[in-house]
Amino acid sequence: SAQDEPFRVAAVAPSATNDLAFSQSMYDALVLIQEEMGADAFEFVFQDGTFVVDDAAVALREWAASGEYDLVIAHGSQYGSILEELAPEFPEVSFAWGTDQNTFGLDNVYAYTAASEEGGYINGVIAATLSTAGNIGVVGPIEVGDAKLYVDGFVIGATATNPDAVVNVNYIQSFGDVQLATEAAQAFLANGADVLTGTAQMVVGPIAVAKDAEAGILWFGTQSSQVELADENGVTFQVYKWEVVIKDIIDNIADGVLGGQAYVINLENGGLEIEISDVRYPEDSEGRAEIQALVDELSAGIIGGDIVIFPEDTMAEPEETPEAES
Amino acid sequence: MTQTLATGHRRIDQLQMRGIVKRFPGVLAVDHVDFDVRAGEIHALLGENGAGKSTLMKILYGLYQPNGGAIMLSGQPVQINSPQEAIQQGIGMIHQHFMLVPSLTVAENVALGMKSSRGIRLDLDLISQRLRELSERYHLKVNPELPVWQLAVGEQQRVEILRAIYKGAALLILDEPTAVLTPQEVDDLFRILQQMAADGHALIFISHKLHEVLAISQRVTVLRDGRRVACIPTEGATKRTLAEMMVGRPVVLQYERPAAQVNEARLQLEHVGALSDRGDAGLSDISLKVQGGEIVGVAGVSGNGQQELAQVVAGLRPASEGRVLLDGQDVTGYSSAAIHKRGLAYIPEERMIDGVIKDFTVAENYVLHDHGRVPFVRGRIFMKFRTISDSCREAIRAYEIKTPGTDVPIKNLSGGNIQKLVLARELSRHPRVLIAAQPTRGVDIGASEYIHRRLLDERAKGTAILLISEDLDEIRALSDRIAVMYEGRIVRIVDNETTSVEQLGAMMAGASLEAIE
Amino acid sequence: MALSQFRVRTGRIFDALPVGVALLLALVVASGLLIALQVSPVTAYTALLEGAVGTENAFAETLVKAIPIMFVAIGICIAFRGGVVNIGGEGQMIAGALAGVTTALVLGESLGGLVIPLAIGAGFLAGALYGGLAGFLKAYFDVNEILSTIMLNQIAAQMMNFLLNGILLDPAEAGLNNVPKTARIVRMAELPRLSITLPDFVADLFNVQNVELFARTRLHTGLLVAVLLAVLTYVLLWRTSIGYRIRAVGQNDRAARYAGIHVRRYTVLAMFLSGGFAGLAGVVQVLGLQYRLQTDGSPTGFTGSAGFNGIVAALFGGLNPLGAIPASVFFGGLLVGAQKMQREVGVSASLITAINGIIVIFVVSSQIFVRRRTQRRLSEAEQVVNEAQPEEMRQPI
Amino acid sequence: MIEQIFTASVLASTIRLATPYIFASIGEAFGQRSGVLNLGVDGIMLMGAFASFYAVYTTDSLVLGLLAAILVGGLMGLAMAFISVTLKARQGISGIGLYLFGLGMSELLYQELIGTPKSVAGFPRIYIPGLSDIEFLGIGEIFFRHNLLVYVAFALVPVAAFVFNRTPFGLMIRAVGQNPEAADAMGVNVAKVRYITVIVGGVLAGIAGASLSTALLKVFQQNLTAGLGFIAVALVYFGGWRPYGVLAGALLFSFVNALQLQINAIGIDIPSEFAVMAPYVITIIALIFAAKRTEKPTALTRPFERGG
Ligand SMILES: Nc1ncnc2c1ncn2[C@@H]1O[C@H](COP(=O)(O)OP(=O)(O)OP(=O)(O)O)[C@@H](O)[C@H]1O
Ligand SMILES: Nc1ncnc2c1ncn2[C@@H]1O[C@H](COP(=O)(O)OP(=O)(O)OP(=O)(O)O)[C@@H](O)[C@H]1O
Ligand SMILES: [Mg+2]
Ligand SMILES: [Mg+2]
Repeated sequence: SAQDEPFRVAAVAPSATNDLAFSQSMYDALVLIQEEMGADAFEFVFQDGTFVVDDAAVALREWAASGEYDLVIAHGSQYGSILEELAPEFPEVSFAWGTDQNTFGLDNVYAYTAASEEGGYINGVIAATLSTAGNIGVVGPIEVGDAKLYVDGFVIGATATNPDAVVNVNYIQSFGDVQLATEAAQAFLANGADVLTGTAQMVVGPIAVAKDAEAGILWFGTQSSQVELADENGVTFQVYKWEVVIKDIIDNIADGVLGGQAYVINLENGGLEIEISDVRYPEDSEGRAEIQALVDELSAGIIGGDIVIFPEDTMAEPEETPEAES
Repeated sequence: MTQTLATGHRRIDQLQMRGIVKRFPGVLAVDHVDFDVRAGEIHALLGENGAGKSTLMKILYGLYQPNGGAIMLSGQPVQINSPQEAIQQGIGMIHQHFMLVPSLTVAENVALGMKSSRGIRLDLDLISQRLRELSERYHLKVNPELPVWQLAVGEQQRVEILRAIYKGAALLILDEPTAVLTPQEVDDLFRILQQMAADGHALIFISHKLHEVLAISQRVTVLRDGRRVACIPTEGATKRTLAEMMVGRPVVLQYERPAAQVNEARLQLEHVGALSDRGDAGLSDISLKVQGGEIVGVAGVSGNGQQELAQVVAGLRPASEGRVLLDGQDVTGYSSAAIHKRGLAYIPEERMIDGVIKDFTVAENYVLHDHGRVPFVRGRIFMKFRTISDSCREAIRAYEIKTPGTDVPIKNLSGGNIQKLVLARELSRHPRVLIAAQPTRGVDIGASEYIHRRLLDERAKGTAILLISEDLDEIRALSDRIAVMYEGRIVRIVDNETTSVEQLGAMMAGASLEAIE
Repeated sequence: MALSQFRVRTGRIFDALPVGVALLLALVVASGLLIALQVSPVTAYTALLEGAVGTENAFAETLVKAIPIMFVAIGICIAFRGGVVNIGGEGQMIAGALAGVTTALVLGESLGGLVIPLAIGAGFLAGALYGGLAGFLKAYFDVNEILSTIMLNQIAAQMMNFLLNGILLDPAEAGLNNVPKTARIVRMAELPRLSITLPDFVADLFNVQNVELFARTRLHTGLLVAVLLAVLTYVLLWRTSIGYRIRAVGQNDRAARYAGIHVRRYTVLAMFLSGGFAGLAGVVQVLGLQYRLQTDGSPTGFTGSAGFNGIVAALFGGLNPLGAIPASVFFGGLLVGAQKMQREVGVSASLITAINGIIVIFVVSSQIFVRRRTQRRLSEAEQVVNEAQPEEMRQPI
Repeated sequence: MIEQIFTASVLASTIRLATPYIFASIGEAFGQRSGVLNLGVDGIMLMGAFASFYAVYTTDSLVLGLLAAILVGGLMGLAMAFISVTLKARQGISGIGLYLFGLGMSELLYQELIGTPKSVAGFPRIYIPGLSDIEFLGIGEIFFRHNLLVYVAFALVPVAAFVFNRTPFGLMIRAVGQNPEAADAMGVNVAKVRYITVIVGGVLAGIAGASLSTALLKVFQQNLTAGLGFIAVALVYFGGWRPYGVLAGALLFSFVNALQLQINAIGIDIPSEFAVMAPYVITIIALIFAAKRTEKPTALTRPFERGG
């Protein structure tokens, strides 16, 4: 596309753009970029609620075929196999998908993922520090993707901080079942937990449980900021900043590089941020200072490599090589 | 001037129906019919199956809307859009095909649609109370607490009648109320009806039994093919004149039965017992032998085990004890299919439920048993519909069945014609043993006569026939020997010739043998 | 008789007028929503139409979407005609897909082309057994099939997640804990894509040379299989003794028993076949389209609700396999077009769902007028009074 | 170990989990006993859930919240009645259509009117004085420390049973569901009865939704019910159309669910897929061995039409 033409992006995502979670994180990123670049320089269409894998295929194919889009994003690792089939058919179109690091060895496919375990680790450490009962409950969807990374990181962080801490995880096998998530959280409380965390759309349930409980239960979040919902009970939130990746991709495409690169958003590249609840810890309250210090220290440790969350053998750290494994 | 009846209803001095027309897809069921009945009168409605009797009455009761004509109650033109409105007008109806809810008890069926004396709480105990009194008074034995599905057809008929009496309408329509009653019960019913007439009720009485019509009615209206062919005072009318008006041709009412040419024993029951749907002993210690070439009639008040007996023999109800032998071979516990294959044909009592599939076409119903057998299938799988409808058309012609075609769902045929098809189907298999349960219930003279002749022909061919009927006249007319059933047992097997109606009636009522001798 | 039946049935199926009117009314109502959201109904509906049939590819996608719905719908016809309400299409699809993909993965190229029939057979069998289970529980243990099939759907979904996370997980994905999926099946196991070369005389009409329809689309030969099976199923139900028995049991089990039909066995058979067709829907999705089994953890992630839409399509088709064909295509178009509409005018997926609901309600409500018309038509043609009566089954839904 | 699993809190959780099922299933039972199968329960629940949530969120009035659910539920019930009784449409599809509409519409309204997930104070727990302190077997915790709607749900069961079995209207419902022709012939207005039961069913489904969004979860989100309404329909069959049977089904299903959550909560390691599967499997198995005392409405899904 010529210079004066706006940069056009088309994206498809599984859940709703207001899920306070996975899909919203990408939607917010695109909105933010549009604000920065201006509506005349950056346009995007966004198809949400496309959890039926095959429906995404229709959208992606149409966008690719139309030739109107500089970048087509498949936001959801379940869409990978579609791109694997589709991308070779449209070598002139640039695709991006996540969360994964697999570009299928195609040079018109970007892959992106989040090192969610980093924020998970930090949340875990703070959780273990603040938990007086030494009992923590984790509500997860299905045991995959960034959800698993976050949960694993969280458990490691918590147990590293307090080896006697009880950290129980419940994957309720659903991204959407709020009632089940709620009762799962209730069950944790009933068994003495005083700190909760979780990931995916259905965490709104557990958050409400935390707020509703007599004893002040702490909540740690991920994927996007949940301050509004969790207010008093929220402590820290790992926030995804996909714009970091998308911007870089935009530059690459401007330079004619259509893909072949795998990105990881992490604390180091600013793709992941730890937000501290300014409801629970207002600006310049000394409580905040402590937490801030802790966050900074841990972040430094992780970035500097002093803290290795997953020892090599368990899982390969994603490296930014154009040739990801396929 | 209108006055109120003993039942509190406003009396209906006169009902007039003028030029009523009712069309159904493919049929002109009622064709400009005039009909009227006065307070204190019992007006009989006669006609062959499909003549339009029920349809005319359903129009009066608000179930069907006429395509033409007018209805006047006590001189006032009325529009009856629903049974509700009919009931409000003081019209009641006993339906040919019972209008009872099987899962509800008798009392609940009566309570249905009525106000409760206790407001939002049901007053079933009171209703049961009152029902008991009524059944005492009118000798109509029913247990108000029993769910209707547990009742035999005859009992259900009694419930319908009791309910009608209970609700005591000013104008009461009785559509073939006597079809399943015993002689005694019929007498009781007639006493009730005359009582009601005397009280100023107007009564419409439909029956295929001419002697009943002659006995109870003051006037007779005869329908044929939806048209009114006569409206005459009962005085002076005879069975023959009425029959010929109905059928439109001379009919035989008495046929001679040549002496039986019996051959080997084809159906034997040895101490057979079976559970009823209620779970109690529906049959106990039944021993019976039917030889080829004879008709053994099974008489009894309905609900005394006749249905169970038929089902056990037909393999539709497991025998709890004893043996059933077909041509000397033990077939106890065989599936109905297996038994059928061995040459047993069965004309079931509840033809609409057991005998046919309402929404299947006439042709499809005709091959209910043989749909999987040559010549109706190719390669055991593919049905040859041309062959099927050909042989079905054959039967329709041979048995004079009234139907728009072989493609019509059988539910559109009138009762008599459905029964004829069932008969045709069962006889077409040249059975060695035939069980005929209530073969002419609700069937008009023409058809009954026809069916009876066919049964006698079968007998002459040497088929063993077990005739189960609550119509004593029928039993008397056809049977060589008569087995009387009471409470699941065979009271006695007697010779038709040497036994009187009184004796039979007494045995049916459970009187001990001594009492009879 | 079968002929006249056929005439009348098709007459009813393609009695399009009331349906068309209903469709229009539905769209009018829905445009209220659109306007409320400051979206021009015209643009929106144009997009809907384009998305469904606007281009060669769009129509291809409509058909692709229709294929699994069609398979399920055919099966539903058998079940409902047999008096069994099968809500278990979702679960049976999953069972079929699991068995099919496993077969394809295990066999690989070892048996050459045989892999396709074997995988499809496995898919059918798995679905049939899973559906037959519900039928068996109904016939011999009196367990209501609506309950059991709803429950079995959930169970199948969990089974799928368990297997996809475990033994069926793509080895290449091991340890990456991405959304679980199986390895890709071998090319040899893929159903061939379907393209139609216009016969010359047609081509000449539009004076074009040897155009090949659907050449670069995802349309696959599963469509042919579905249509063929629809016809065979029609024959099964209305031309064979097996179909006769299934319908007899569905209409009146007491009379069926009197006729010597093994009521229970045919109840099981109806569910068995019905499940088998749903199983086919599942395995064909894998072999023809996705080339691997994967989901987002929800059953719909894989089935796309074809298990439910199949029920609606079957009922729209008058519980007649031949009617199921146009009905399924209609639904495929609706769903695919709606997606396009979402992209074009940027409304959210939820609006689309709501509009689909409105359309379903209006179209199903129009059936009464279809029936009235058929009745009128038939009162004239006397020898087929039968179809005049509204279908009355032991358990239509 | 065992006493770790069968705790009072598990039973309390059972009661909470069962609440929406009871509302929805009893409501569905009303419709079905009169012969109308409504597969749209889930959609009605979603609309009710949103309506009451929005009312409470904007006005902070629980009364208005409840009324909103009742109104919306009733209206959707009315729609279902009109479609299936007056227009005699296939009940199965009509229900599915209603479901789709509710699913989409509730989410749409939520996006337009609220945006991102919010939570409300909602119905507070009511500690029944005295009873709630009973320590014995944890009875106090299990039964007497719930919010209002939980109590209402359980009170609803005997009421429904009374209506079905002891009132003239209940008699009409049963008759209409068993043999509409006979009921009609006895002067019962079949359509009217079915309208009433289906609307009642809608209202109760609406309240079921409210019990989720404003009493138990206190949040709203797209597809909040996650298919709960379909299980509710299944439970009607489990209960053989009898209120107490439905209650038993809801409690069994919820108990097994609470149990598997507890097992996870105390860190016993079994594949969570199987844990989640458990309630469904158990429910089927239970029905295999359960004594089948059903009140099956034989005219279920059959539109009523007079012969002529
Ligand atoms: N609901 C209906 N739809 C179509 N045709 C009908 C319907 N009811 C009755 N008919 C037809 O109308 C004609 C009159 O039927 P009707 O039941 O009134 O006869 P009937 O005199 O009562 O016969 P029977 O003595 O057997 O009761 C018959 O040809 C029957 O097939
Ligand atoms: N409701 C019933 N009333 C009377 N007899 C029954 C009834 N149910 C079953 N039977 C008897 O039990 C036998 C078995 O019932 P049925 O034929 O319906 O089962 P089936 O389909 O034959 O099952 P199977 O495959 O085990 O033979 C029947 O042949 C019949 O004789
Ligand atoms: Mg009649
Ligand atoms: Mg058998």
